[in-house]
Amino acid sequence: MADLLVALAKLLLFPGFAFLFACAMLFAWIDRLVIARLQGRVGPPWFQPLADWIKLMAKEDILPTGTNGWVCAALPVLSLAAVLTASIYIPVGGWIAHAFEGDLIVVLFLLSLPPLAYFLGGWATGGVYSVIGGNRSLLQYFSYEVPFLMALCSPAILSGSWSIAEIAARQSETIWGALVQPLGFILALVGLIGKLKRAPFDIPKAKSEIVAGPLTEFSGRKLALWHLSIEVKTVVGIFLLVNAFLGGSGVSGLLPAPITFAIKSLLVLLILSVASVLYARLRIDQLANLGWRVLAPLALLQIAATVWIGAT
Amino acid sequence: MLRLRSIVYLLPDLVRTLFTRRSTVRYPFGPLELPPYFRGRVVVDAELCRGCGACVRDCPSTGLRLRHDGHGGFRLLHYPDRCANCGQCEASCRTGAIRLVGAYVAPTHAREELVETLVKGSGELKKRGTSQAHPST
Amino acid sequence: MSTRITIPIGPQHPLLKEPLSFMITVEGERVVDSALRLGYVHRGIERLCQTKTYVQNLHLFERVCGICSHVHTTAYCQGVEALLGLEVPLRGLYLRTLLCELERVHSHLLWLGVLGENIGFQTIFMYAWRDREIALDIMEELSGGRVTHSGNVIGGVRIDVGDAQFSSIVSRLNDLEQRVEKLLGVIQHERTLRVRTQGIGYLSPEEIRRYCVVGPVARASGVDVDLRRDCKYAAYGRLHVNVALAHEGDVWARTLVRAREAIESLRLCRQLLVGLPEGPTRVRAPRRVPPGEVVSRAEAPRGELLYYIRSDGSDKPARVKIRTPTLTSLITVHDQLEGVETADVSVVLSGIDLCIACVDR
Amino acid sequence: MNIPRILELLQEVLPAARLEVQTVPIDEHFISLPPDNLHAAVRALLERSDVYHLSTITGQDLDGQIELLYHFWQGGGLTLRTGLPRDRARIETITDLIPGASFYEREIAEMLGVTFLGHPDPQPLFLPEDWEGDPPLRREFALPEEREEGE
Repeated sequence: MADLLVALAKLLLFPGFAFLFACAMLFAWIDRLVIARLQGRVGPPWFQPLADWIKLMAKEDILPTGTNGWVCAALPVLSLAAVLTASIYIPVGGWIAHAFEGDLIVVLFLLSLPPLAYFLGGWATGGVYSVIGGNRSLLQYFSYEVPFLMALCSPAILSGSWSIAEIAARQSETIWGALVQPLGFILALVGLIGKLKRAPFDIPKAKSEIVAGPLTEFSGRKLALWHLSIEVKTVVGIFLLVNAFLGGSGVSGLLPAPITFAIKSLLVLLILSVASVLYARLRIDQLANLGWRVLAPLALLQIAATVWIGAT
Repeated sequence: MLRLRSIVYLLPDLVRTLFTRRSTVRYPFGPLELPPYFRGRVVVDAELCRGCGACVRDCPSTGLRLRHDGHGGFRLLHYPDRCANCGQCEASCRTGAIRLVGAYVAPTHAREELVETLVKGSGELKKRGTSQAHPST
Repeated sequence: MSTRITIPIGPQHPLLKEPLSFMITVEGERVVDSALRLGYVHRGIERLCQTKTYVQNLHLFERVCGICSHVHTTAYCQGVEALLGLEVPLRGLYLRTLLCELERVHSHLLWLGVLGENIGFQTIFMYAWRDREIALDIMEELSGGRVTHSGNVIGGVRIDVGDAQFSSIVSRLNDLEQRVEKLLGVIQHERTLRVRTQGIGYLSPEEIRRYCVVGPVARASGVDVDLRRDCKYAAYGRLHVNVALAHEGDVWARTLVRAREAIESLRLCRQLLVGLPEGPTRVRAPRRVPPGEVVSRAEAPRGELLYYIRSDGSDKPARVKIRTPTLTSLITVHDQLEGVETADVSVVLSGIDLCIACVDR
Repeated sequence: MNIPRILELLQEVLPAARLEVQTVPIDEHFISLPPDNLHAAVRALLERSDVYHLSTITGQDLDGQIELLYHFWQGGGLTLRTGLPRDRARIETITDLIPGASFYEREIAEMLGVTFLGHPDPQPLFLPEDWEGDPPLRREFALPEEREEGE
């Protein structure tokens, strides 16, 4: 009975839904505020993401005729469920909910589900913009996923373990992965931006070209769930990077583990925010070029270097 | 080097912007500055208005009307919803009675507020106006 | 993939700030055909103006366009003044030109912002519109309105620059010039912006001539036309205008031309303020206009603006024809769109600086 | 713009017509032509002079005729004026010479009911497809009454 309660608490409160929801809202606000300040604007008040979300939840839910309502409702839930499940295996602030050898692979697999749901969401609603956005999101998926995976392989190879908690612990004892493998860190960041469909890789939802991409026809609660799943994915992705490259919650004793972890996460978020105001949106073929001609060879090089370092 | 700079070209500007004054305000919670010559609400100096109708004649958006009561008295009506705030009435007025002042016209739900009586002139005023030799409408 | 999809762009679309309809047929990501439909903001101004007096029409024509409002009244006043045979005082001409140039700065910066927004470059959008505020503030201070200035009257202008304003305006113009220089630097050097705009929407000088395109779009293809220099209306005869030219003919070149033009306009503004002659700003104009016809041209921010005015001797015009510059560039869109990626449609459309209210009238 | 030279050129191309130049303010020169000769005149301008820029075509409904004004510009204004009968308003298109005239001709076609013979795409441009009634710039077209204020 007590086990069940603990499991439920883990799932619903920490590090599960409630915590991630709060983090998602906080990160969304910080992101918007930083972008606003960099562009010389005042920016939104702290409750704006929450208010937006509640507003969306309260809105009327409309779907085009001829679409399957169940599929359209299931897809955002699937997307959200995948990222929430992934979050269980990611240590947060020194707290490890679950860990086993190979959970990095599971997390990466779970994180690659939302793009598929996103693509299917475009096809399920069937508008012109949605379908084009769906196709683009799939093309983009192929461009960033390979470099992203390869970039995340190198810390695992270096620390000799495929468990995220283990990698983080090893790094905090020795040296951060980002310092040994700066190239891998940058590649992982670029991959993460592509994964999160943030500017400058917001190609599948490019407003001025295809309105809102696959989400064009969604509204109300379903759209709110989509937004939430994307925002939670941002949080999970950042946590993953902090663990894999920045030594997780750090050496115990210096600073309390949650604070170290929070600072590192905000640092990664800041990098993402700055990147999104620094560039114009690329075209899909330009992104594919970048992914396959630049990022993938660099990632290979990175792995080769890691293996070589490990061998010597 | 230039190639590398072109990848993060905007970064120095972004950092500079971070430490300069914000260019937006928290409207409607913050103050909004209006310049001294802002063409806003239409006001009329009742002392000066002679009811000649030059403003009504030149108004491009039929935002002004002159109503005569048949005994020399008149009312100058203004329709804020039609007004384009162009300032032509101010330019056309020969006595300098009309001015556009720096104030917004607030939106309204009330139908009555869509008509504004700017001036209610009596017959005497009208006579004084004609004696000074002008209206031509 | 060879299935063809028709993507509607407009009448309502995030890309378009005003309604207009493009039906774009794509094969995969490549555009193969496009069809244009106008008239969603057609207000019948050419007919409406026949029922209003010359004075009232001043404000009607100011509202043809929401961006280049002043140059419309400039072309109109110029025509009516020519019909009346009025000689506008020099100070009035200078101030009229000053507003024209400030308006050009504001229009080009607005356009740069729209381009930034359309290629997903939010920061350029924010910076350009932040800096444009300076030009708008100056115009608002001078005339009382941000975009509809009501600055022109038949026979001169209604605005004036006092000694107190003079130095403040000049210092703000200098500040603005530095900011526009900075934006020009971004256009010239920023990688992603160049990648997105270079080689897109190419028009050769021959195409420009065949389609009779005017303004910055023509100048970006190396066709050297600028009515400010060639026609010498208003006070331009007393100024030296350096015409910004580029030869690449793509959207990037248009961006460059417009940014350079904005800098040149700021230079002209300072020149106008420093050389502002003393004297009255306007002369009184009669209400009735003698019969006759006149063709009045002016260089709007988007190119040659033409007003044909015919008077039958009454206080209302018998016919006013307005040809706005955007109409000329819209003709070329079909050619420019052929073979571009779907993602570049927004770039091509922003490249010609759409002003649909102008086009529809 | 060398107006005497252009007049000479047009007179040479159109020996049957009697051409005159009428100069109006702001450096604009009007030359009247019969409608049948317009195409030939534009061709001559394009091929044998340096004029290439057609600013616009103005159409207007005057007493007894629809008047078309072809405004050219080359360092100065040149306008070719031609009149069409109101009940049979037809003229040959010049889009084969100047593709840029396409939109101007379409606008005049719908606004004044002029038929441009040989226009490649004679669809409405501004007016809705289901527009009924007279062309809006014709005199027959009645403007709706200006709304009176409801007090």
